[in-house]
Amino acid sequence: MMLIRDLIVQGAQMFLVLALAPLLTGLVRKLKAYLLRRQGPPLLQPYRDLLRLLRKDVVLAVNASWLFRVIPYVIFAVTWVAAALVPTFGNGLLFSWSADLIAIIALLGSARFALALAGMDVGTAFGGIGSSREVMIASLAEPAILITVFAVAMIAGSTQLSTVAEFMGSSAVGLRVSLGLALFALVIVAIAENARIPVDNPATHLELTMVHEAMVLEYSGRHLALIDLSAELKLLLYISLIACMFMPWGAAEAGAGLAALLIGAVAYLMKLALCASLLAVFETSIAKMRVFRIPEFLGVALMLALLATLLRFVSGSL
Amino acid sequence: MIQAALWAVAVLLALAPVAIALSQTARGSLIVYGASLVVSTGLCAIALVILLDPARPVTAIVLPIGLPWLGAHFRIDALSAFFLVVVNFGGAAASLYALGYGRHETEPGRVLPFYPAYLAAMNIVVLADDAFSFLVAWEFMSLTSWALVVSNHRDPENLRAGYVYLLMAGFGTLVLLLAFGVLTGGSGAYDFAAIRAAHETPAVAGVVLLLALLGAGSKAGLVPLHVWLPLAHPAAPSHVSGLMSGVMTKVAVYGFVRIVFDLLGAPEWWWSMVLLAIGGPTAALGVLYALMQRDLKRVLAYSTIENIGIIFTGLGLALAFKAEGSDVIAALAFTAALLHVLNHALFKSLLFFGAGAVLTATGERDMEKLGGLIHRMPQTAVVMLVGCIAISALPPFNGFVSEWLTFQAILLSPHLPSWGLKLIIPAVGGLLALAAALAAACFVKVFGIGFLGRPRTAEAAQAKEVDGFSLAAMMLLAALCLIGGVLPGLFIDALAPVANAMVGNSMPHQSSVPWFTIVPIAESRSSYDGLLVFAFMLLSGSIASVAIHRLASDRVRRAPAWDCGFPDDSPAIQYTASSFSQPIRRVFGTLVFGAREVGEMPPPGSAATARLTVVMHDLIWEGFYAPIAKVVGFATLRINVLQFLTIRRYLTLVFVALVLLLVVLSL
Amino acid sequence: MTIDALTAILLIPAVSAAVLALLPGYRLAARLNVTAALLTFLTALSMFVVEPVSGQYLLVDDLNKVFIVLTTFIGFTAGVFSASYIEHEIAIGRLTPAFLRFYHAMYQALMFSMNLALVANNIGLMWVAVEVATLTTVLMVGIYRTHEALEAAWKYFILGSVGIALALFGTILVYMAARPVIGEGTDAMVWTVLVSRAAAFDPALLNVAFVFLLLGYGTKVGLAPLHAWLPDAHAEGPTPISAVLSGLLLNVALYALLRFKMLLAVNPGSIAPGPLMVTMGLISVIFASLMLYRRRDIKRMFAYSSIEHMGIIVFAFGMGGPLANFAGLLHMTMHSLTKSAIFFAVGHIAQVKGTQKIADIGGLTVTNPVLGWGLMLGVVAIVGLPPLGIFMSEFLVVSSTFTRAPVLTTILVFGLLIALGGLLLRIGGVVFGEVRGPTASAEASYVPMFTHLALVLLAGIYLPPVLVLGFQNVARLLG
Amino acid sequence: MHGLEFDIAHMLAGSLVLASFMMLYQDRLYALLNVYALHATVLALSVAWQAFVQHAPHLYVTAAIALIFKAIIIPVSLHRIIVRLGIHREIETAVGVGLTMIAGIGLVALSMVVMLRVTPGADALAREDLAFALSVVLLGLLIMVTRRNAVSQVVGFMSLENGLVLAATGAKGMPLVVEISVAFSVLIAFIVIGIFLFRIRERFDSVDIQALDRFRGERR
Repeated sequence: MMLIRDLIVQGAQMFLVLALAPLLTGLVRKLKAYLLRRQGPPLLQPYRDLLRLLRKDVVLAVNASWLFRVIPYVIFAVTWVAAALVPTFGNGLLFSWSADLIAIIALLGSARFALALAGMDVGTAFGGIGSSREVMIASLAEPAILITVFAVAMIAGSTQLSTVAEFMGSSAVGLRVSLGLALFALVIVAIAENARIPVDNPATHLELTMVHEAMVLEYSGRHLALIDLSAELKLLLYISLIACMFMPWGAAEAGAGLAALLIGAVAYLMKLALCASLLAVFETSIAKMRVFRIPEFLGVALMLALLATLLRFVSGSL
Repeated sequence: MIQAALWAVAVLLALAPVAIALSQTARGSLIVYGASLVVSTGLCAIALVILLDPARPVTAIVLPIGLPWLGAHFRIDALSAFFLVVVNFGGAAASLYALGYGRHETEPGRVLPFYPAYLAAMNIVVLADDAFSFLVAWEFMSLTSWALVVSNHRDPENLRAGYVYLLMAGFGTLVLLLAFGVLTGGSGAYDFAAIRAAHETPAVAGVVLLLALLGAGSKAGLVPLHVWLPLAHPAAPSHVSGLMSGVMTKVAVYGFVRIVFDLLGAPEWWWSMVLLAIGGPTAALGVLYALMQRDLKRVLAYSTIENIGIIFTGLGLALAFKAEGSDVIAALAFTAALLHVLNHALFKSLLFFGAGAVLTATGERDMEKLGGLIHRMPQTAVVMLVGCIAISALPPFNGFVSEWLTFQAILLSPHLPSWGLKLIIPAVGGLLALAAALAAACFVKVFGIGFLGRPRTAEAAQAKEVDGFSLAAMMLLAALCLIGGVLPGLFIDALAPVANAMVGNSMPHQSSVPWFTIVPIAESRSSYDGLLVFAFMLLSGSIASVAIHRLASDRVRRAPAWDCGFPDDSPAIQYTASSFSQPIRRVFGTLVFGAREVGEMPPPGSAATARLTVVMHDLIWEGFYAPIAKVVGFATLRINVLQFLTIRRYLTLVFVALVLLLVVLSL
Repeated sequence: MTIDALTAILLIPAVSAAVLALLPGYRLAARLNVTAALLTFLTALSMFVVEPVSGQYLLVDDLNKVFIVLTTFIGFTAGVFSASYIEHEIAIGRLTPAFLRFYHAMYQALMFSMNLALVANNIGLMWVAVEVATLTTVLMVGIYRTHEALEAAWKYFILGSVGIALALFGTILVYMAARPVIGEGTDAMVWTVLVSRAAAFDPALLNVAFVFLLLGYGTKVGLAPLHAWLPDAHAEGPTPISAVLSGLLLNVALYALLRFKMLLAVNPGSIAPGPLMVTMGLISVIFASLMLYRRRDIKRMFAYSSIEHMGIIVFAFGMGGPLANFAGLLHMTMHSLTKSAIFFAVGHIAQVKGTQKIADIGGLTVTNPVLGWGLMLGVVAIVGLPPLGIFMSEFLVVSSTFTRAPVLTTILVFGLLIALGGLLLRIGGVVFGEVRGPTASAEASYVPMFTHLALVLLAGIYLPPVLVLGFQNVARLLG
Repeated sequence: MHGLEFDIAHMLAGSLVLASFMMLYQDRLYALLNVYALHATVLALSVAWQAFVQHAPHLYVTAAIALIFKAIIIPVSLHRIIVRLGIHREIETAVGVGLTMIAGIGLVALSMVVMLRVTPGADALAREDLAFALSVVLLGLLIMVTRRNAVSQVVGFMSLENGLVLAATGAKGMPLVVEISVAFSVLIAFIVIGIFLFRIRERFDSVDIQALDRFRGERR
């Protein structure tokens, strides 16, 4: 009985993230449009795009290898699994113990690995640009987020997300410098990882500064749909990650009743909305930076994360 | 048991002279490698039996050879059993691979005799139970591998590589010799049992630690003692490169563990400081160097340095916790290190074999002359891909597991008492994270430039898939990489006796945890389940594909690449290895390599081509080794005058010596 | 009187020297030479079976037994080598049969004098023997009559004579020290008597004596800064003689030093000879290792490596103690075998390539695999890589002395490393790499070379107990 | 032995040292050879005296050798050689005479100090003798290293060897003295012949670096 309930919760979680991801993107776009005094695309536009792409033929470059065709599914699968393991509305996910925070980050890493390869498969100039920049960004972003995780995990005494979330939810935490730094670092990394302004411009399709788009340039049809969907999933994942670590309020405890779950869900939606609007404001208020300023941008995150960890090491209380 | 093992080693040794004769014949390589394959497999089996059955008493034996009054002591305990497995599994894989690869050997007479001897030497190092046999085998290992490095002696570069290699090896051995000199304290008691029994004062033990770190580190390739490694490993035939990188560096790790964890007794906290302070930078620097290379095998060699750094970091953590008394966590860190030893042996051998396959298929090691091999060599491409993901420490493969365990150990370290450790461990953690990310970048480059895209040369375009033996060896290794990532619990449990013997405790028994999950230590609430993650990935992936192909379209049209509307047929427009790593070079290069980009623009109006040259320095070589060489060169030049003196001057020397001695007497 | 082994090993060379001086045909002479050497060797071996009795003038004990057997053995193998070596020299007309008669006679005379020096029970007799040995080698070094050869011989002659003079003075001093205790006459120069009574000698006199002996015989050992004659003599003389010089003569001089060291070891008041020997040993090691780097002549290079190894041996004996002494003896034996083997190889190589210039020799393993790999093996052995014997002795030297004298041992290790670097640097291009020089195959007798190398290899893995016991006794004697 | 004998022996030994100093002072080859003859004669005398004092007739042989061979044959033949080589007017020292003298005095002092540490267990004569002998030896070496010319270096060597003989004969009842002195004479004969044979005038010193380069194939 308990097991079934948990299974349902877990399943709900999986499909919830899948369903919410495009909406989130749509929301961000809409908000940005409003901030720019534009009408903007309808909120559900991302779903429409996905469906359209899914229905279209795939146009493959002549010398694309089998890897090129497999990768979209890999990326999607990996990202989805990762997203499904991040607590959203409730903590006690059935399978949350199967992968901790480090593993989730590593899963995203695998996705990025695959995407970078895809960028190089066809052997075009743009693909190479994208991949090489992507790995450069990742080589700074990954350490930053890992160290952030260290800081958080050392406070919470575990890298297990649900445990962390519970701990953060409990009143034992209080306000901590290291947590603040960690949050800041995590936000920066999230922006970089999701190819948002100022690191990358999700709206562009032909720019010498593009990174993500350059890699997926050769994709079309269902493959492109999958990749877009996984990108949206990734954004959702990061936001829920921040949410469950730094604003754990309202999330349902493990094995909580239906009401609690509903409260959690509502709380979760509100968190998403909040983060989305913050993101939109941020993106509209800042300009895209040159590719080689990005390292400095991420370096800040790295430093902050390291500082947080050091503080944690040096004095248990801060 | 041990008798059997020694007999097997003896067979390997006996094979060497036989090989001299066989190397002339056509079937020679087949026989030699076949025999080595059989013997290594047997040894591996023996070691596995011993490792998996901790109840079995430790077997030792003394042969009447070696030092006369001492004899040659041999012993197989858990530690040596584990490393025997590593050595001989690597040996077996390499032999299997060489069954096919060896046929392309131009001068088999320079490879075949040394190959089995090399395998035997590595085995003896692990089996040896007294200082003398240990060092003999240790240096014999260097010697045989050196012979293999210079097997292609026509290339002066290889000769230079061999020279640097043998010199560094000699340095390492002499330093270890000093270490044992301290340990035995001038008494003739060289057997490990006696050394174990004698307890050194902290100061002496510290000296031994540093000496051991120098000696074993120079063989393992710790920065800044690594310079020989990227020269020597690529120079050897690829199956030997695999052995050197994948296995011999591990034998060096064994030597370090044997001396520091086993012979030296209780550690001091500052030991771990030293190890961490070296291990972390080694990891980061190694992979940075790797990123800057364009020679496939050299990339792999440098990445070996990175992994050695990770391993030594693990060992350093283990020492820290052991010194502080929390041996449960020490066991975690130690197991992480050993697991990484095994994993790295697997995927590094795999990658070197792959590089060898590419070499046979195209005759090229320079990645910028490759490309598109995934079309010409599909199977090799698959296994290479597995290797690349595994070494990048990404799930669901084995590299991630050991990295994950190391991180868990780091996360459990805040309560360590000493401030030095409090400050250094997070930094090291950051360096490891950086190394992991850069490794991913590095191997995206390896696979992306080498196997994806379009062929950059005719050789790459005409490449052929390699023979069955080579493929079999590589697939075996690839499969193990996957298993190690999906069912890590099995491997961790197998390591328990080793950890028990070395740090006095072991990780919780993983098989008893449901769903093949692994937990670092009982208290911590972190866990990772490779199996489930893998299952989920397969599940969701297949769900997606099936659903899409069923419900949406599954049609495919082939068309020329779009490339933003600027398609160009010339493969030259593709990103090259160096251009791929250019952004990272921009970020780290100036600091680590003093890299500069010098651009020469033609004057306005002239049609000359503008050229961009990148200047990079190996700061360690230029700052550390070149000066030494210069000093020696200067000294030799100055002192060489003594060859050209006149007889009178020589007499003056004698005279002065005489007078001096007399003065000394009369004082 | 009956001829026992002791007198036999003196008589055989002496007689055959006389015969060879008269024998015309060089082939026959070469054979006779080899036979005589073999006979001497066998007689020496027989000493292990029936111990000859030491007399007033001749003496045999564990110490010199080791040396005698080694000397006669290498004398024999070197004879075999020289037989095939001179064949070629005759063929290319570098030597004439007339010279060869002289050569063979001198060879046996050298054997005689060295054996005499080893078995002499009288410090005066020993001194005479060493002098004779020196003079004979001087004549043989100059045998090619080339400018360089004469040059080398002359240098050797002058420096050697000075060494002899100093050694004699030391000998006289020892006698002076002994006389008050033992009384006038021959007894005061007889080893057995000296050693038994040395405790009562005047230490100050002994000290001065040892200084002179160290410098005198040290010149023969080739310790820096007394080494000057050694490289040129090795480089310019016929290769068999280079082998004998490096393999034997240095040992004989060393033997003399050891004898006197034993003398001082007995006497409590005298300064321990250790420090002096250690210092000179270290100087030699460092100096010779550095000299290796800029050598152009392959034989001269190995001559310097001999200096280095003599330094190591003297260091070991200087440090003293059972382990170090054992190591010293072992190292001496191993070095003799290895170095002579190397010279055998080098001799044939120089004949094949027609030059001794390192720059003109290359890729031997391609053109002459046996010679090339043989030389490589020899070098691997001489730089102290396992599993060959020298590694064992170096292992013992370093590991047994490090705790006693960390700094000195570190310097020694440093020297070893430099030497390794130097030899490998020079030899790499000779054995591997591009083929340089003529590619004719050598008509050589590889037996001596590989016999030596096989012995060295064996010793590195397994030392026969009888040898070990002998060495250990000697090590105890040396204190 | 009583006072007079002692004094005479002492005086002879001392005068040998004096002779060495005179040699050290000479810078003309001719003069050098003459002084060497004197040196050898003094040696012969002192050896003879020792023979008489020690009642050791065999020492007379040594004395005879010293007188005939060293004091007459060698100098004469060397005279011939240098005339033949046309270097008899050569004026040469590598180091200035004054400096050499000072060094010589220092050496004598050194040998005194070294020998006087010897406990007078041995009879006084031996001790003094040894001191003188040692100084003669050292002075001989000094001559060898301060002279450029081959012949004068040989002379130095011979004076050194005279010191040895002095010591040997001073060592009461030392066996083999005669043999040794003979052996040495042979040695010296070799050297002289060598000089004569190879026309060595400057060879001792002429092996300059270029020559070595050329000869030894050690050219850089």
